[in-house]
Amino acid sequence: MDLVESYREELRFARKPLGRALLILLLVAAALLPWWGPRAWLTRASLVWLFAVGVIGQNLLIGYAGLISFGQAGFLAIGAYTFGHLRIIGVPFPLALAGAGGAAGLAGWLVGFPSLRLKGPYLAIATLGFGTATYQIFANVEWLSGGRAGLAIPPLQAPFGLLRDTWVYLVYYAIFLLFTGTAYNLISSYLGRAWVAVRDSDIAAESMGVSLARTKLLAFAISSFYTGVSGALMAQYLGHLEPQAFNISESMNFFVAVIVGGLASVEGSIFGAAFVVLVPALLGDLRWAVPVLFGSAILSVLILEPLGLAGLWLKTRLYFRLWPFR
Amino acid sequence: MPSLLQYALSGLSAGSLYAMVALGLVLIYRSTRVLNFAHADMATVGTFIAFSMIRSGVPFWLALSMAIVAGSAVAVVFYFAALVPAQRKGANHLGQVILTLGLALILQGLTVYQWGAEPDRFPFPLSDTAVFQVGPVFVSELSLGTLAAAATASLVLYLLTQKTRLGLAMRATSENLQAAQTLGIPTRGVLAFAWGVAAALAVVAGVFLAPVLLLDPFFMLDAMFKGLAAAVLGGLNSLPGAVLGGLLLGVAESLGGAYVSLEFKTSLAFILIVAVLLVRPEGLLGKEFQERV
Amino acid sequence: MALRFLAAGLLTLFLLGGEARAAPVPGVTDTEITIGITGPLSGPAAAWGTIALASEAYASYVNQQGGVHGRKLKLVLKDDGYNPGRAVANFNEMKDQVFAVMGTVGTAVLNANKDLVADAGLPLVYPLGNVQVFAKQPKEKVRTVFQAYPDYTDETEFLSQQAVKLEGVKKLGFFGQNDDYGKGGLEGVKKGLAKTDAKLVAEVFYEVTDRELGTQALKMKESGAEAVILYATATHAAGLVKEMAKVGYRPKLFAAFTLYDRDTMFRLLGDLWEGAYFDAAIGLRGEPAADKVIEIVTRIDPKLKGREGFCVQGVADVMMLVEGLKRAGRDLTREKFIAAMETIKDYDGGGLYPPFSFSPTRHHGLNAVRLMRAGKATDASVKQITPWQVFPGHF
Amino acid sequence: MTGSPAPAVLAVSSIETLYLDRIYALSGVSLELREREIFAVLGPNGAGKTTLLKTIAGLLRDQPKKGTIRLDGRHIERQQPEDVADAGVVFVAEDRGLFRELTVAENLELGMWGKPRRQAREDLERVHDLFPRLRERIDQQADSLSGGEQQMLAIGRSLLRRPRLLLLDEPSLGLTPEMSKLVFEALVQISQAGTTILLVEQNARLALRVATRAAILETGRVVLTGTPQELSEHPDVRDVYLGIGAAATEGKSFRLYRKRRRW
Amino acid sequence: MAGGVLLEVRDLTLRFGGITALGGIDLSIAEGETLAVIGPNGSGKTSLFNCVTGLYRPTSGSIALGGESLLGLSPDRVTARGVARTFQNLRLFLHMTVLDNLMLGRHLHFRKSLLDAALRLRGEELRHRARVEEIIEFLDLEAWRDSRVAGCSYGVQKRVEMGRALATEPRLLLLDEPVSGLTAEEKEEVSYWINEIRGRFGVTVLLVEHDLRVASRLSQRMVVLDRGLKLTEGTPEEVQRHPGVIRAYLGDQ
Repeated sequence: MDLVESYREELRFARKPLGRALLILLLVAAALLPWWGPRAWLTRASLVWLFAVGVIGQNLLIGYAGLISFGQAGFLAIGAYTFGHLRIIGVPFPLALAGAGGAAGLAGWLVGFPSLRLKGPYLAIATLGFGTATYQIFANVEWLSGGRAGLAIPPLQAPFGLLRDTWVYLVYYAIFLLFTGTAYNLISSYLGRAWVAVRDSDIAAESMGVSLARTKLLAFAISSFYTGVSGALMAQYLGHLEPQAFNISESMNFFVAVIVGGLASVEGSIFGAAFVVLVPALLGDLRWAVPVLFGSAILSVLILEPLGLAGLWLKTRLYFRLWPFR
Repeated sequence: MPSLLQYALSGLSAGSLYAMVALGLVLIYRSTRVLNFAHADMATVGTFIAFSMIRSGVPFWLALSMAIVAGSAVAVVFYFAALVPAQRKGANHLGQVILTLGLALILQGLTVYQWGAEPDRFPFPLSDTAVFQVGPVFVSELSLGTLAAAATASLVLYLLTQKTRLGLAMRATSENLQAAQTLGIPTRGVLAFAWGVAAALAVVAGVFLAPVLLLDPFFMLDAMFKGLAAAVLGGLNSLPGAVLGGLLLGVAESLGGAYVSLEFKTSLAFILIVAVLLVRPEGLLGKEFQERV
Repeated sequence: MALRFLAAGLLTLFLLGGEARAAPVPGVTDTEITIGITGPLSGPAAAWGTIALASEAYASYVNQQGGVHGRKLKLVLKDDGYNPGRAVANFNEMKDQVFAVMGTVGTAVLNANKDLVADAGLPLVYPLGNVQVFAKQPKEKVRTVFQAYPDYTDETEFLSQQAVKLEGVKKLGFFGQNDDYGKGGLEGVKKGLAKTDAKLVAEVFYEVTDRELGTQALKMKESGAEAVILYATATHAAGLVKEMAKVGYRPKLFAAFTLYDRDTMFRLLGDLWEGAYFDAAIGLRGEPAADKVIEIVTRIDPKLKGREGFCVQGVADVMMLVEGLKRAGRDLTREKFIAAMETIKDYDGGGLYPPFSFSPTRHHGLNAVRLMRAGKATDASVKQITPWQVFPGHF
Repeated sequence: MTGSPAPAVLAVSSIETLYLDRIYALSGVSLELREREIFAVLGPNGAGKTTLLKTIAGLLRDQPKKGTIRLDGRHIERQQPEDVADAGVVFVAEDRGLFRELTVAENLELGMWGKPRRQAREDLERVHDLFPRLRERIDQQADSLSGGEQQMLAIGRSLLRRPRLLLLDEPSLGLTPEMSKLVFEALVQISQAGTTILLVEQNARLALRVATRAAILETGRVVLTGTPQELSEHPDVRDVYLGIGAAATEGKSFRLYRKRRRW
Repeated sequence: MAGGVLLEVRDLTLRFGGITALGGIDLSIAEGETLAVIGPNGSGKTSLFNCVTGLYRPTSGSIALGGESLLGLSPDRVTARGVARTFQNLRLFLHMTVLDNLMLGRHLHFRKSLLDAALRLRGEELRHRARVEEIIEFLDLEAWRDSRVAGCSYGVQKRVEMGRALATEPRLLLLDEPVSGLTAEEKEEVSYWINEIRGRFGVTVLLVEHDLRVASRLSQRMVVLDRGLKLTEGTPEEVQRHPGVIRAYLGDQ
C-alpha cells in the first residue's frame, strides 16, 4: 500500500520509487543500444522511434479525442517537405523540425473544421480526401516537391567522432522521449481530460463548458504536429523525398499500429509502432507470406486481446504485481 | 457538346463500377456497422477463382457461380472464425474494422502466392472494345453490361432487404441485436448471411471490373476506395444512396478531369464529397439514427 | 543520484571502448559469397519481385556449374514492398553482411540509398532505376555502382524521332506515369521533337494508384494525336489502349522498353497490340540467348513460367555480377571486385544484351535500346526494326 | 397461497453473476415461479434487478458463473439468447427493444419468426384484441408511437412467441399513470391466459397491486419474499419503497439518512 | 424571495418538423429561488432545458440570464455565463474517475496554457483540486474519488453528475429529474442536498421532476407543462389543487 501524502505528489510522473528506477534503467538501456545491440538493427530501431512519434500523435486523435483520420499520410508529407525545404535553405535541424511540426499542425487545425460536423466513417472519408489531395499537390506542383529529381536533404553530421547511424539513433531517441513525455503530460492535463470527455459524451462535455470546437481543433493540430515531426524524421531518414512515399498505405500503417497497440494508450502506441516496423522485417525471409503473417498477427492480436498489445502488457503487469499469490 | 456527353458517359460507366463496390460495403455497414476493408480482396480472390476456372475450360456462368460460392464461403468463415470471437471479447467497431484489414492482408498475400502479381486479361462474354456509336457518342458493350448489372444488383438487394422476411430480420438485427436475439431470430445466421451476400456482390463486382481494369491481385484497390467514398457520399446505410453516390462520383471525376484538371481529378471528386457532407453530414440519402438528449 | 553517476560512467566507457568493427571481407567465406537483393516481393509492385526470384534461380544454376572460383553464390532476398524507407533499413542491415547488392528495383529506393552505398563502399550491381540518380552524384560517390539501364530521356528522344521518321507522325501524344519516370520520358520526347516538325499535342499523366483511365483516354482522343508514346507500366498502358479503343480511337503506339515483354502485352491487349512499336533493352523470348536462360530458370523454379520477361532481366543481373567475380579472382575483396568490374569490355552475356564496357571513368556501362514492332496476336510475333542504338554513358 | 404447490415453471437456484470477472452483480439469488404467476421483483437501482432478468434470458455471456436456472425442469443457464428464446422465455427490455425504424406490422412480423403461419395469424388477432390501439397504428413507424403504445407493442410482440415465461423490465417506466394502468391490466389477462410473468418494477405500489408474489432485491441478494399483502405490511417496505412509513415526514424539513442495516 | 429576476424565458417555441415540442412558454426565476417544472413524459420539460442550455435552438422566443440573452450561444458559452445542468439519463464520462469528472466541471475556470500542460506544470490543477475537494466532501464522495464512474452504483453516479454541475460554479443550476430511479431513502438524501446547495452555494435551482411529492417539497413555485404548453403556475399548494393537474397528472391517486 502506498500512501499519497499530497495532491502534488499524486500528479508526479512515475510515483513509486521502484517504478521510477525500472523506467530509468529501461530508458538508459535503450539509449545505449548502439553500444550493446547488433549494429545492423540500429536503423530499424530509429525507424521504430520515428514511427512511434507519429503513432502517438494518431492515438491522441483516435484514442483520446475519439476522432478518426485516414489522412495521416498528408500530414506526414507536409511535415517531411517543410522540413526538407527548411533544411535545404540551411535552417538548423531542431528549428526545421519545429517548422515541420508547425506546418503540419496548422494543416491539421484546418482539416479539423469538418470534424466539427462529421463523425465516424464520414469524417474518415473527409480526411482521406485531404490525404489524397495533399499527395496530388506534391505530385504535381514541382516547386514544392523539388521537381523530377525530388528533394535531397542534407544528412545529419555526427559530432564527437560518433558513427552516423549511432548519432541518428540517439537524436531520434531523444526526440521520441521528448514527444512521448509530452504526450503523457498532455493527457494528464486539463486538455487530455477534455479530449476524453468529448470522446465519451460530447453533449455532456459541451454542457460542462468544454468548447467542442477548440478541443477538437486542438486535438487535430497537436496530433498532426506529432505526425509532421514524424514525417520530418522520416525525411531525414530517407535523405530524399518523393511524393510516392506518402500514399494511402502509409496512413493505413499508422492506423493499424494504433489499433494493434491499443487505443488511448501511449505505451500501446510504442508497441504498435514496433509491431508495424519490426514484424515485416522479422518475417522478411518468408517473402510472399509477409502480408499473410502480418494479417494473421493482426487477427490474433485482436481476437485474443481486443485492448491491443497495451492490454496484454497491462495484464502481464497485473500478473506480476499479484504474482506470488496467484 | 458531344465531348461533354462522352465524358459524362465515361463517368457513368466508371461510376457504375464504383456503385457495385459501394453496394457491398453498404450492406455490411448497415447490418454490422463495420466498414469492410477486405471487400476488395474478397472480390479479388473470387475473381481469380473464376479466372482460373474459365482458363481451364469451365463455362463462364458456371465459373461465376462457383466463384460467388467461394467468395461467400470466405466471408462466412471470416465472420464465424474472427468477428464472432472478437465480439465475444468485447472488440469495438474500430477493432472489427481492423480485423477486416487483417483479412485483407491475408487474402492479398494468398492471392499473390497462388496467382502471381502479373496482370492478366479477364475473359468476359461482353467485349470491352466492341462499341456502339450513338450519334457522336461511343458506348461499349461492357459499359452497358456493367450499368445493367449495377442496376440489377441494387434492385435485387432492395427486394431482398425490403420485401422478404430475411431482409426484415437483417434490418431488425442491424438496428437492435439484443432485441432480435430475444425474439428468437437466429442473428448469427442472419449476419453470416449478410456477409455472404456482400461477398457474393463483391465477386460479381470483381468479375465486372476485371475486364475493364485488367486482373492482378491489386486491381480492386482504387475501386475500393472510390467505392467507399461513393458509399459515404450516398449515405453509408442507404442502398439507393450507394448507387447514386457511385454514379455521381464517377461523373464528377470524369467531368472534373476533363474540364478542370486531369492531375487533380481525384482531389476534385473528394472536394465535392466533403462539400456535400458539410451540408448533409450523413450523406445524400443516409439517415443515421439521432441520439436523444 | 548514484544512478545518474553510474549511467554517466557507463556512457563514457562505451564511448571510449565501443564501436569496434570487424569482418575482413563482408559476406565472403571460403565456400560462399553472400549477395543481397532488396526488392518488392510483396505489395502492389510485387510483379517486379519476379526479377529477384529469377536471379535466385539463376544463381543456383551458377552453383550447379561449380560456382565462382570454388565459392557458391548465396542470395539473400529482402522485401521492401517498393517502400524506400524499408529499403533503407534493408540496406543498412546488409551493408556489413553481404559482399554486394544487386538488382534493386525503383528510383526512389536508389535515391534513398545512394549516400549509404557510397559511404559503406558497398558494390551495387545493375540497379534498376533512373540513371540520373547516380549521374548527378560526384564521381567519387559512384565508384561502387555499376549500372546498365537505359536513360529515360535518351530513350524517348530516340522513340519520338522514330515515330516521325517511320510513320510520318505530325501530332504526337504522351502518356506517362506522374513521377520521375514519366517526367524523364516527357523531357526526352520534347528534346526529340524539337529537331523535327512534329508537335507534342497532349501530355497525359496518371497516378500509379489509378486503374480507371477513361478520362485520360478521352483527353488523348480530343488532342487528335496520331501516335501516342506510352511511358507507363504494362497495366496502365494496356488500360489506356483499351479505353481509347472503347471510344473508337486507335492511334499508332510507341512504347517504352518497360513494355518490351511481348507475352504480357499480347496477353493483356490481344490484337489491339498488333503493330505497336516498342523499345527493348535486353533480349526477348524467341531470341536464342534469351530462350536459353529462360529454359534454365524455369526448370529450376517452375513458378517463374509465364513471367519470362522479368526472368531475362533477373538473369542479366546475375550474369554481370558473375563476370565481375570471375575477373576478381579467388582472393576476393570489394576493391578487387570493383577493379575487376572496371576491366569488363564488350561483354554481351552470350547475346543477351549488346556489348557493354566499364572503366574507371565509366560506370554506366550500357545505355542502349532497339526498336521492335509487334506482329500478330495469334503467335505473339515481333520483329526488330532498328539495330541496337547505343547512347553514351552518363557516369 | 394454494394448498398443493403447482410445479415450478421457473426455478432459479443460487445463481451468481459477475461483471468483469470480479464484481458480484448477483450473489446467490433463488426464486421459484409457479404456473400463471405474476412475480414482481422490487429494489433500488443497481440492486441487480435488470441483471437478474438478463441472466435468465441468456444475454450475459457465460453467466451465471454459478447456480442453475431451470424452465419446466430443463436447464437453460449459460445458453445462447436465441436458444433461451426458443425454450420459451421472452425478455422485454427496459428500452422495450423495438425496431424503431420498422413499422408496427413489421415489428409484429418479427415476433412470429419461426412460428407456423396459421398459429401466428390467430395469435396476432388475439394481440390486436388485447391492445386494440396497435391495430390503429399498424403501418406507423414504431418510433412515432407514444411510450405506452410502444410498451404495448413490445409486450404484444413478445406474446406472439407464445412464451412460457415473460420477463418484463420496468414496464411502467416513462408511462403516464393511465397508460401504466392499462398495461398492468393487460398483464393480469396475459397471466390468466397461461403465461407466467417475472416483472421488475420501480413503482412498487403499482407492481404490488397486480403481483401474486414479490421479492425485494438489494445489492444482489433477495432480502424479502412474500405475497403483496405481507410485503405491504412490512414496515421497512412501507418506509423505503412505498414512501408511506413513519420516516417519510411531510413538510419542508429534511433528514439526512445515514445508512442503517435493515433486514 | 431575495434578488431580482435571474432567468427570464419569454414566449419560447420549439418545433421539430410538424411537431410542436414547446408552444410559447413564459417563465421567470428570481435569484435564489427554487422553481420546479413538472409534467408527464413528453410534455416538453427536457426540451425546455435543452433550449436554455443551448443544445436546441428555439424556433422563436427569448431566453435571458440576468438580462443578457442566451439565444444563439453554444452550450459551452451558456455554461460560461453561469448555467449548469444535469441529465435525466446520466451523461457522465464513464471512463474517467469520479475525481476527473468533477475536475472536468472546473474546465471552464482553468487558465488554459498548452505550455503548462506539455511541461507538467500543475499549479492550476492543484488550485482547482482544492475546490473540487469541497464538493467531494459536501456530497460524501470521498470513498469513490479514484473509482471509475462506470463501476459506481447508480446513486453515486447521480451524485457525481450533480457535483460535476456544481463544480462549474453556476448561478443557475438545472436539475433534470434528480431523484428518478432512486429509492425513497436515496430520494430523501438527494432532496437534502438540493436544499443545501441553495443555502451553501447560493445557487438558483430550476428543477424538472416527475415525482410531485419531492418537487413540491423542494420548490417555492411550480410550473406545470402539458404537451408543450404551460398548464398552470403557482405555489405547490395551488398547483396541486388545479383540476387540470389532478386529471392529467395525479390520475393515479
